[in-house]
Amino acid sequence: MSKPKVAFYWCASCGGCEEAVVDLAEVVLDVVEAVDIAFWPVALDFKVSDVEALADGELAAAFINGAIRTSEQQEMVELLRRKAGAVVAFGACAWLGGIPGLANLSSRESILEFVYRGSPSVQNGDGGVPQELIDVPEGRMTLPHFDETVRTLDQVIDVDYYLPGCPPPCGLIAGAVMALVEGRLPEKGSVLAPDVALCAECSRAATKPEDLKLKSFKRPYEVIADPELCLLAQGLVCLGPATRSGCGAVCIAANMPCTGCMGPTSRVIDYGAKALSAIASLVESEDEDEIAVLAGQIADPVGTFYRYSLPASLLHRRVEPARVSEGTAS
Amino acid sequence: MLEPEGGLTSQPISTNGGPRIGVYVCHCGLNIAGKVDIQAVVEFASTLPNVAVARDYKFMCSDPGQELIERDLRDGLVNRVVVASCSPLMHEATFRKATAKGGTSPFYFQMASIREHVSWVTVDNDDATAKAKALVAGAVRRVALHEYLEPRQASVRPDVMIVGGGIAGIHAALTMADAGKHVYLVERESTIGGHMAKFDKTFPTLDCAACILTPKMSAVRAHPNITLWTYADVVSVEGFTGDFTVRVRHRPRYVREDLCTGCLACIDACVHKQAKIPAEFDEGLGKRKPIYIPFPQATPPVVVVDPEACIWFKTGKCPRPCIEACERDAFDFEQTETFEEVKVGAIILATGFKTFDAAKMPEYGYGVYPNVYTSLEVERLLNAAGPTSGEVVLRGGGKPKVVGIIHCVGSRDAKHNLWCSKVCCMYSLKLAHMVKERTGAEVYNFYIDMRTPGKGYEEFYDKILKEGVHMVRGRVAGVTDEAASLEEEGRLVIRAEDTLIGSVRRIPVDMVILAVGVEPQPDAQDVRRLFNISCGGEGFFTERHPKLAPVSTFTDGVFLAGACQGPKDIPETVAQAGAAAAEVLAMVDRGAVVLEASTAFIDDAACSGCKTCVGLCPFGAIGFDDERKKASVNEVVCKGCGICVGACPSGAAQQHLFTDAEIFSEIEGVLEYV
Amino acid sequence: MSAQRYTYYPGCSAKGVGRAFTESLDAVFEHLGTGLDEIEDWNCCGATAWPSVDEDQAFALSARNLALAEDRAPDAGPVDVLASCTGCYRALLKTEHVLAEPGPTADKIGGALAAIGLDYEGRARARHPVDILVNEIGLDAISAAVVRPLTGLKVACYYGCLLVRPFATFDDQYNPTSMDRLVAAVGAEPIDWPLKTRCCGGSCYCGGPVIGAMPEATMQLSYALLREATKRGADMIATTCPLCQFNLEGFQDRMSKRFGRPLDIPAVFISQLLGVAMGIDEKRLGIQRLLRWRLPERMPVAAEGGGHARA
Amino acid sequence: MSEDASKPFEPKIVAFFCNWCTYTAADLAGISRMQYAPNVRAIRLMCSGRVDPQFVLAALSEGADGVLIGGCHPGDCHYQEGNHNARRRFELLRLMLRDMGIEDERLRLEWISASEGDKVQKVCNEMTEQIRALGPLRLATVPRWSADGDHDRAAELVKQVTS
Repeated sequence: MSKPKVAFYWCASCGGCEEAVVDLAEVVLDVVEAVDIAFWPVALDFKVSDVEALADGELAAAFINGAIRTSEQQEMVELLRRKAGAVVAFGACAWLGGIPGLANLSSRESILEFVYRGSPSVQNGDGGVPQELIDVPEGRMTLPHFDETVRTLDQVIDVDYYLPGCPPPCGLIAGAVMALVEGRLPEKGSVLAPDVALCAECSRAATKPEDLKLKSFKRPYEVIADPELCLLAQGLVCLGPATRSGCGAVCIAANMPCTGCMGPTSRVIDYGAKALSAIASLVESEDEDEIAVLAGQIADPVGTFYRYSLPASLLHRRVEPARVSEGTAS
Repeated sequence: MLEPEGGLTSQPISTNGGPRIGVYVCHCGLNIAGKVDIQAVVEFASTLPNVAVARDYKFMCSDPGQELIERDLRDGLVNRVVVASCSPLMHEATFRKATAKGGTSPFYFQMASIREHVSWVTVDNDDATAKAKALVAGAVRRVALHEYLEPRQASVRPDVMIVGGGIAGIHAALTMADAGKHVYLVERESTIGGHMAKFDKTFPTLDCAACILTPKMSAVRAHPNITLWTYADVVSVEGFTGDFTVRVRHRPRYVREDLCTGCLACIDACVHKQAKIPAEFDEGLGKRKPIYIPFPQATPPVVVVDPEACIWFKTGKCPRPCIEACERDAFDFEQTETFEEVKVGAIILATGFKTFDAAKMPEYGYGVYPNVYTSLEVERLLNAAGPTSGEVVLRGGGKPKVVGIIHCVGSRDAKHNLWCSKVCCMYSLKLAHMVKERTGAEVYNFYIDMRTPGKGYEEFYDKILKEGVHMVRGRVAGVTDEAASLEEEGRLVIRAEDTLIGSVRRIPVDMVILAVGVEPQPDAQDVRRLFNISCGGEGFFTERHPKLAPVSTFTDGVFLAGACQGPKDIPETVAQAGAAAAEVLAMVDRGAVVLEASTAFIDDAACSGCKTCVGLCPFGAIGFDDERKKASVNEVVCKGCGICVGACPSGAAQQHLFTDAEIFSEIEGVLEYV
Repeated sequence: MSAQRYTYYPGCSAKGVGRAFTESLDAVFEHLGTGLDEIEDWNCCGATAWPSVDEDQAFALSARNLALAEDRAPDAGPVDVLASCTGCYRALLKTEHVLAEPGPTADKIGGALAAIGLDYEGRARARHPVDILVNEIGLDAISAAVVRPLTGLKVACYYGCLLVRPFATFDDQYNPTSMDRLVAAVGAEPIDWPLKTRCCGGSCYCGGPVIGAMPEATMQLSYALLREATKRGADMIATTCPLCQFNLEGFQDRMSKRFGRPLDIPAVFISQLLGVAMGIDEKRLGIQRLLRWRLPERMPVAAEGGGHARA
Repeated sequence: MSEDASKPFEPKIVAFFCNWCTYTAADLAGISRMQYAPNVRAIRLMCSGRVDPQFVLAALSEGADGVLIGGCHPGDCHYQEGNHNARRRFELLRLMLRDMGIEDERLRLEWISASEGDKVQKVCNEMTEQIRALGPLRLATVPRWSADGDHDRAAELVKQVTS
């Protein structure tokens, strides 16, 4: 019996997820032993045509990391969807939009403007911006379309499973792959991580007071955190209470607060809103003006609470001011 | 046009055979049907997911209306119910009962308020119909998710607390004590009796206030089922209906209540030979010593030492002949505040009222001209046990020959209090009669309207008219000592428009009586917070329903009696006190109360032990198990606010009847515009 | 002390028969380090008899004055328009209220203003100089400016019918005290009397000569005030309205005859009293225009000039 | 739920009213027959402290142009502190929404006591007019992929709860 075929692919991502696969170290050999890798652009020389040549559903699974921003990414994930029995959204970006999803705070135009013209480090003679189609003496050149909005993988294709994390912890990856190989899969749509928040596995949980109230919020660079005590109790915005466990609280072990890459539990539909609610509840004041001041100490609330999940949030992206012509109609 | 597509909750839901929802749209006569197109709402409802039956009826709250629901439930046509009618604050209990009678959980029910929130507040019929549909859609979507809940019960402690020892508190206390319940009656003054004890006569029968009140006061003191605490106040209230823990502070009177017999020998012995301190009970018209009893029939008849005035407390140097004089050795100058906690099943608030501060209307000269009095001062002047032994003697001496009584002082006045104080017309007539009787003076009453609804009241008015009391209909512009003629020289002049003869009159008088209105107690807001009830805009305590629950409050187990709820005369106050007592008796004798079902709960497996909820609970209902690292809600203590649920960062905390999913569904429903 | 200058609307009376009011206010405000700038091309305030003929026209007149005041201060933000005559003050306040309420009247008046190229934005608000003196410049600043305290002078402060009615913007409607506090601030003694806001009958004169429409009623009303002030030992009546001042001052001989009780009590503008206390030249205060002016013998003699009797 | 372009824009406002004060005040407005804009649809919660920021976002994402939260005045909360918690969340949520390009007027927190029926009327009218002036809230449409176009996470949550 032939080994199941799997594919790895990356979209709008940093490459960290690919590293995570490599980081499986010895386990990766077991994986390679167990499966046939049919497509893995970052490591193996396959072509798109190799994928196209596969029969529909021939891949046992496609592990796709990164968010979706371009037409090329969309085409590729649609192709992989057709070829794969199961699609696993691999990592925070594919599941929730991730860090690239924060681009949803800016418009497509302003991004192009800054990257190709405005950024202080750019030297771009005539201020040209990449074109999807351009005729040059050598012939016609094309680039993928750059979408208005960053989307999560499941906003583009049907997704069977999600592996959370930035990047997903090795243990979870190995567990997922082995489960796949051994055919003991959970219900479709499952997130392949414990469905309980991080405090459950945080070694500092016991040091959090039951009636914690904060008079100020601090950022990590502002304090030297006590390595034993709950970071929230030290005024640092640690999102562990809102974030799935399964990572082993490694950031907290390094004395850095959880920023939420493992995403929400299954009972939460908007990660940022819930995290915001929990943090706001800690504010120690009943005075309306003071509450506003304390709330204002949390720098960049969207970036803080939706660091990994803006495209998956209920609002998806920043609302652009209506153009005048639009504003009057409807 | 960008619009979110798809619904938050549009997947069909399957529980116990799938929800089959019955929607019942009420006409409420024309209250709803006059504005909302009932047929359109019914047709719309029948298109909503999971709706098995949609009906309308003239009055859903009537017996036949409720039977519609019960029958459909019993016939198995439906297993969940939505009634679109009035506010849930009005009839939720009614329809929950009907649902339960249909043989299922009363909580498989949701109400859409299409009267208070739609037909009564919307101008346009189409808008009203659209809004009604939206609210129905919200209710239908959410009721599909309702879970099976059993009504919870808690037992009721048999003891009762009454706060305030005026006639309302006294009557309620005696009623309940006679029924065998133990009553704690807490009064902050040193005696019970309240305002009524200050009056000489009561209208319209002119029977002596003391004659009818003091026997009841004595009965309170003597009753084995009543614990009377005077000079005491409530400092905290915890718990919930059926099981309140009330903390009471006893202020020191420096005399042991259990020893003092009320012989008053100490008062005679006091080094203060003359009574010099304005007596509060006499509205400052009489004087008292640093050791005093407010009035002879004070109950309990125990003297009080005023540390502000007592030389011992001020200087530490006094031979204290009072101690000497006391045969019972009742003095204890070392007394301090003490606190006591009692557990009771129900509380009646009978905290009464205060009168309007006449100095707020400088045009009437109170506090400027000595011969301008408030009605309460005149009550004391007229009282046989008062500072003048019932003689109407002016502050400057002498009896008045002409007296003017100004009605509505601080009442029916946009600058002060908008409401009618209800009792002033009648007591002004009573004062007119009594002043005339005692002094033979000419009496003028200046009124806006005469309000005499009540048994024997109009007849009393008629009698006073026949006695020759002058009635001038018009608002008084001012009271001045500016004399325009020889006749006015040295007297007070009341300037008023006489609207019946159409001219401005100047009437010189020797005495002005201001019929001050009835106001909430100055600390009504504090008391309200203490007992977790609400006040209306004017500051009186709010009853649960102005018609159907006039002595209940929005806080179960806390009831109202007397003028703390609004201006009332004595008969009404006593009737209301009886009603409050009856409500409490019903509750205590039933022995159990149904508790609100909407408590919070924590999904144990989902709880990460982050403790976010623990400190947020205002009632300490959330416990944390350090071993298991899990939080859990004590559902008996939980009051169902849902603060913890809103904060729980991982969605492990939820609230019965207000789960996230139910609310998301309702949001989606109300946005289903048509 | 305020460095700001104020926009001033005098109105016909405080420029005509009661010009001493404007003169003395001008002098006192200058002395306090501020000043009054008269609105150019102002017109009748529309009080007096006009409203009973056509109320909307009367509002339009006031509205034009308010709009002109706003034009003087093109920057956004409120513009205080000081109106000394209480008749004008009330007319302007009433117009403000009418224009603040959206409706046909406001539209009509807005249209009328637009026709002459003006616009009322709602920034101009009528204030009375007494309000400014007490609540902006402040009693401390006024006390500090006194060089000749009016010690021993008993003053009956007469607020008249309109200063706090129907709009009580800065003082109690039934028992106003601003003027009392002002005269106390310059060392005089305000007497307590009950007729602070009783009608002087001034309106009965309006639109006619002295023996106006209702001479009998007017005489009775004014007489009551003069009699009561005299009875209570006042040396002087202080007023804030040209009509009141004129009424109370002008007919004392006639009233003495009519009511058989001799009357002789000066009725002055409160600003004149303040000015005297500040040592401002009597001419600048328009003292010479008064029919009666007399400081009581018991008062300490002024350092320079200042004869005691001049009536 | 698409809008008819020929119709003038009518704001949709979802309100979360606490049972004890603001919902009662809305009842009082009804009893007093105070007419106000029909655009506000009230959802009754026991306490403003129950308002989860997710509710606000869900309402906006489901098509509301604004969200109103009504609770008891400070110090008057039936549950002592719920309204303070509402305030805390509201302040932070407002800052977050501001960064998301959503105007302050679209989220409003008002303390309305049981006796302030007139305030319900005033606030509902005011907010309707303010949002009418702002125009509709234009959120990005990014539905989750689904075969039937009708599938998302909240639906799943609901399913999970009821299964």
